Amino acid sequence: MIRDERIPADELQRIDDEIRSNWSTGDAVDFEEAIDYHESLPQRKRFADVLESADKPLLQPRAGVPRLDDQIELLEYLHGEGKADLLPTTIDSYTRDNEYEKAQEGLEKARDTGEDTLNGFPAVNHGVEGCRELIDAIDAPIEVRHGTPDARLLAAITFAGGFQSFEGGPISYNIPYTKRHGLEETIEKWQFVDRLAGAYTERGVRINREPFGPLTGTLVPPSIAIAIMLVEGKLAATQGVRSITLGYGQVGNIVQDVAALNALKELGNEYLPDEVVVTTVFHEWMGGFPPDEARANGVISLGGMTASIAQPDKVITKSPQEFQGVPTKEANSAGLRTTRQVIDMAIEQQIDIDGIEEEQDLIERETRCLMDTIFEHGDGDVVQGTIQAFDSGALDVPFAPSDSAAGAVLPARDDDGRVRIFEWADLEMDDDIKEIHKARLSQRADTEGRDQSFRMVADDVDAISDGKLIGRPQGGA
Amino acid sequence: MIRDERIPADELQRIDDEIRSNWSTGDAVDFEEAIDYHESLPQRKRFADVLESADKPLLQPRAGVPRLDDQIELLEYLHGEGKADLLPTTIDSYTRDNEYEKAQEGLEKARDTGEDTLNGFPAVNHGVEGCRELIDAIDAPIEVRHGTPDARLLAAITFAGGFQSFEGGPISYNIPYTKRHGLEETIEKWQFVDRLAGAYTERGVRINREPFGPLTGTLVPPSIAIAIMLVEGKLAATQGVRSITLGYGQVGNIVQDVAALNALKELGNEYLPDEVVVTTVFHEWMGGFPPDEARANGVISLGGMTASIAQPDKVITKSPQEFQGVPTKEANSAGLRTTRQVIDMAIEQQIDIDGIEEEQDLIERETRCLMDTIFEHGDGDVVQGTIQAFDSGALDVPFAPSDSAAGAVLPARDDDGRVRIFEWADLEMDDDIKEIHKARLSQRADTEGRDQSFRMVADDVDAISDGKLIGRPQGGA
Amino acid sequence: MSQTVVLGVIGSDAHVVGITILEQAFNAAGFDVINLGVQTSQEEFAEAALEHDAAAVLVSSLYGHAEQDCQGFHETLESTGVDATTYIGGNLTVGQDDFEETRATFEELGFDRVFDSETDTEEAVAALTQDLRQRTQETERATISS
Amino acid sequence: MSQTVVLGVIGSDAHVVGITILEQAFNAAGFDVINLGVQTSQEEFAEAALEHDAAAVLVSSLYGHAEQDCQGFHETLESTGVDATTYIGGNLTVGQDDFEETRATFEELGFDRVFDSETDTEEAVAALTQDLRQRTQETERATISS
Repeated sequence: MIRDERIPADELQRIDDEIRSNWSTGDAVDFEEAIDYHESLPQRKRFADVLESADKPLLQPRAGVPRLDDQIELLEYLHGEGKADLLPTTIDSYTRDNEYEKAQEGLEKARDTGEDTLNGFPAVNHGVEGCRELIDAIDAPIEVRHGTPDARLLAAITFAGGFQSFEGGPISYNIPYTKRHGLEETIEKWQFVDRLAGAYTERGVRINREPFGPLTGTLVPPSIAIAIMLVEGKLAATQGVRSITLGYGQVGNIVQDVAALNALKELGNEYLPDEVVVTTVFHEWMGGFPPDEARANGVISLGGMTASIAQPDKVITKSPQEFQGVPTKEANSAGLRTTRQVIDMAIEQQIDIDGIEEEQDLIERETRCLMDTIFEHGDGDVVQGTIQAFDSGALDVPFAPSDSAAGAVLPARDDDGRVRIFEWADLEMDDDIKEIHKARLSQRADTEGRDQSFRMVADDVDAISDGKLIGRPQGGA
Repeated sequence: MIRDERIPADELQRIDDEIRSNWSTGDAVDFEEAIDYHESLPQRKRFADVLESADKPLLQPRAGVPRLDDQIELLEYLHGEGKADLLPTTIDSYTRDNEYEKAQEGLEKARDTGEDTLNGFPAVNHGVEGCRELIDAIDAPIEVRHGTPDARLLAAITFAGGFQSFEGGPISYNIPYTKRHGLEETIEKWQFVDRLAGAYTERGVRINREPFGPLTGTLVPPSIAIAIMLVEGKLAATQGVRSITLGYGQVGNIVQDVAALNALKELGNEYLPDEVVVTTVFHEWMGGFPPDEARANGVISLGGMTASIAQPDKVITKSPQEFQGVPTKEANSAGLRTTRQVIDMAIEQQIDIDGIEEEQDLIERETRCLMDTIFEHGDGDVVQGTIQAFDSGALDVPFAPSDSAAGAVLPARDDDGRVRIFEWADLEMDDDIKEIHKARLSQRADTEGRDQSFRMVADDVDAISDGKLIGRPQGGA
Repeated sequence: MSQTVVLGVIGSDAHVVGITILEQAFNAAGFDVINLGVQTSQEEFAEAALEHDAAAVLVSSLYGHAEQDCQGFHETLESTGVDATTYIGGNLTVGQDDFEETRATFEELGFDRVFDSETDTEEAVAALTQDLRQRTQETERATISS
Repeated sequence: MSQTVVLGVIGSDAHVVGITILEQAFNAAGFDVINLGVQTSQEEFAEAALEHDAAAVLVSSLYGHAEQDCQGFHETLESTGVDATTYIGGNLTVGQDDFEETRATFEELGFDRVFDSETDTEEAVAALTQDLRQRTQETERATISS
């Protein structure tokens, strides 16, 4: 039975050998040689150090194209013109599905035709050498961002290739991304990824790990997101990871977002072992964007404003072209600079908003309920607890496509635009907290003169792309 | 000696006859017939009614082109695509200088070549009939915006032409705009404009008047701006104006901007007669913009955020192309929609920031000092008081080009980014208030490790266009 | 006649929000809803429709590859023995194509109605209510006249 | 030699911020500053420079019409009997022209130095300090060698 225990050295070695044989580029991975390479990197390319020593929020976009030279050019542009502090390399969908053969075909077609036949950078196919060319070319730290349930080979190659930060986790890259991967399966695979990061860490190369906070990106109640961050942070810490960036996706209500980021930081430090350096990342709005760049800039700016108050360690920016999919590099840079301008204008201002502490207290109480039920489900083991709690529905994520989560809990905004829970299903929560949510949603129903129903949920899902925060009835209050 | 007294009916008639003979289109003005025209306008084109009955901030851009058909097309675009609630017609520079002959040449050239040879709409040359074609074509209220020291003929023609709102005033369209026009001269001329608006008002056509709040647009301390708004509001009220919109230009510190808008509303209602309906307008940042549309969108969004908290009755929007001068209609619309998105997402949120009341109290105390000195300078007469107070320097505006103001007072931001007064010169102010400013600026000097000096002023003037709120030393804190 | 509706996202698409809302809407309107979730194959649709004697099969697709995923969909239903009203909705093609073209393409494939992603759930519920009523009437007429 | 500097905005330009800051900067650097303000004519510059025996005349222009406003400026100074170092700075042309072209244009007109609107006041002060020192030295050398 899988438990929250460190993978033994021999087992690590066995799995490493096995997964490296999955694709030809796996052969080139040599741990000792990789340590040497990492040690040769200058301070300014060391992800954990740069992130942890920053005195204001660092900005990072999303970006990935199939060809190495194009990826270098893209990242140079985002660094130079967009003034990104931290850079990403977003991996293509085939690699996320471990379909390296198809990724190879796409990469070769991209090389032949010059067209982007893949929606990201196939790092496994580029191999250790290709990754290092990228690391060498770019004068800033770079993170691997993907969405891969089984990211073991990707981790082995990109770590050896010089990347020092790796997004994802067994829940956050499973529940929102795929239907049929079991949680037990993804936990086992991510234990290896974390153990590998831990092995580098023990040799002085601190690989930063970043659980994916926004989850389904759709009105996720903060406490659910935070609980999952704490679980993934604990799992990573068990495997020896010492630099962990917990994530949170903007819901659009400033008080709730600031409170959530505060709670994330607070609980992260409380629940994770002392030897872990906990940082936080704030994702600008991950839900639907307005089909209009001007309005999208408003959404992005609200994110910048929130970041200037909460001051997370990192902000993942959006672009004004979010609605239409992958942005041009110019639009990607524009999103960075709009965010930067708002943060730089607002961050030196003392902006203390009433009610943040109260909301933070509520979020922390909710998160503790969820963490308690996880520990109880697993008799103290967080791995078993997570699996069982998802199984019973005591832990759940709204709008989860995965068969591993009930996906029965439904959120809706209250009259102030804060995300509350409308349908609890089997989610574990103290009754007095449920009463608070109910009262807040009831207040909204009164304002709108309608009953609480799934229509609020539906209206809220589309509200920001329609230009509002709260999905009020048409022609209503 | 000019005083704050209502222009008698016969004098109004005499001046009206005189100024209407200044240009051929003056003949077509017929007051009684104009009243009929205004009465024929539907509710949705009545500026004062639309503005005063709104339940959230209305948005209005700036826009003016020489040809009538182009102006109609432009305003239709801003109304349709930009979703502007209120529309502007910005007047060209020749008309502002009463050079109707030159404006005529420009207009004819524009008609011949299709090029915009004037920087605005020459309403005097278009005459009553041209104005009415515009009013008839556009399905929203339209305001005349200009910058004209002697706007008497412009008012006579545009009022008769169906416009129901008129920006400007004897101080706000003098001190920031021209060098040599005396205050006595502009006050006399604006008494006519206000009296004419008052005459319409008495017949049930409430012409809205809007003193220009941003003044020099460059770090104007809120109390100075508010005092001048109160003076101009009082002068207009004396002449019979009953719908007055007091203005304020964003300084970029949210607490100070919200406090200033609150104070403006509060003091407006206190200082102006009960029969006047006082509304407020917030101008998005009027200082230098970043030479980058993405960053400019950040500046605009901060304005939208501030407006969503302070909830003024109207917001004058900026465009992302502000840096390069007159924006395209698309950019103008984009500024409107970005502002709208931010306001609509934030306005339903309860955002109570600490310190707003304290700052508002300070602004109100400062404003009362200035109003007291104005009344004292004029032995109770606000016209004489204003002239003498500017003369003595007891009332002053920073960066004023006019010979009528000392322009000796200099502002600088404090450590929180609020605009304080660094050089008082002869500005009248209680010593304890001066001490507060001094202490706040001293705190900034400490943070930056440098002395208080004009360099802070210079650095602050450029700060927002350089991407920050406060002009800190390069490489400094 | 059965008022059971089978819902799902076809192909390898993982967009779950739309069908979650649809499930709630059809539930609220009194239908029995079988929600197959995301990444549902043609066979899974057909089997579920057969098993539950579904009156309608509602296919959602938001990732732009619907045309490819739906090739042979109606043949699969038929060969499984399913005769249900079929709808499809979502972002059915990549890019900003003309929706009337898209509608024609999917009607050609056999769908009774085609919706874009801006469609309100109410509209889909109303359409299905009407279509099923009409179908019932037609069936009744057919029965009478036969 | 006099260290008086005459400052002003030429033509019908009403941009006052730049010269207000310049006035403060030159004052702080120990110069005597005569600030003529905005909308200053060529003749007003010349008369003030003559009256105060100015070592330098600093012209500011931010509305793009500087070339037109400065035609004959140096002839005006000369005919008034002014022999001063002359600088011009600001947004001198409309649009995003090449600044080196702009510089050449205004040097052609007779200005000793030409600055764009991004120039720090410190730079202008430093330049003038250096130019005046050099000029003093040249004058002294000229006196000695004559």
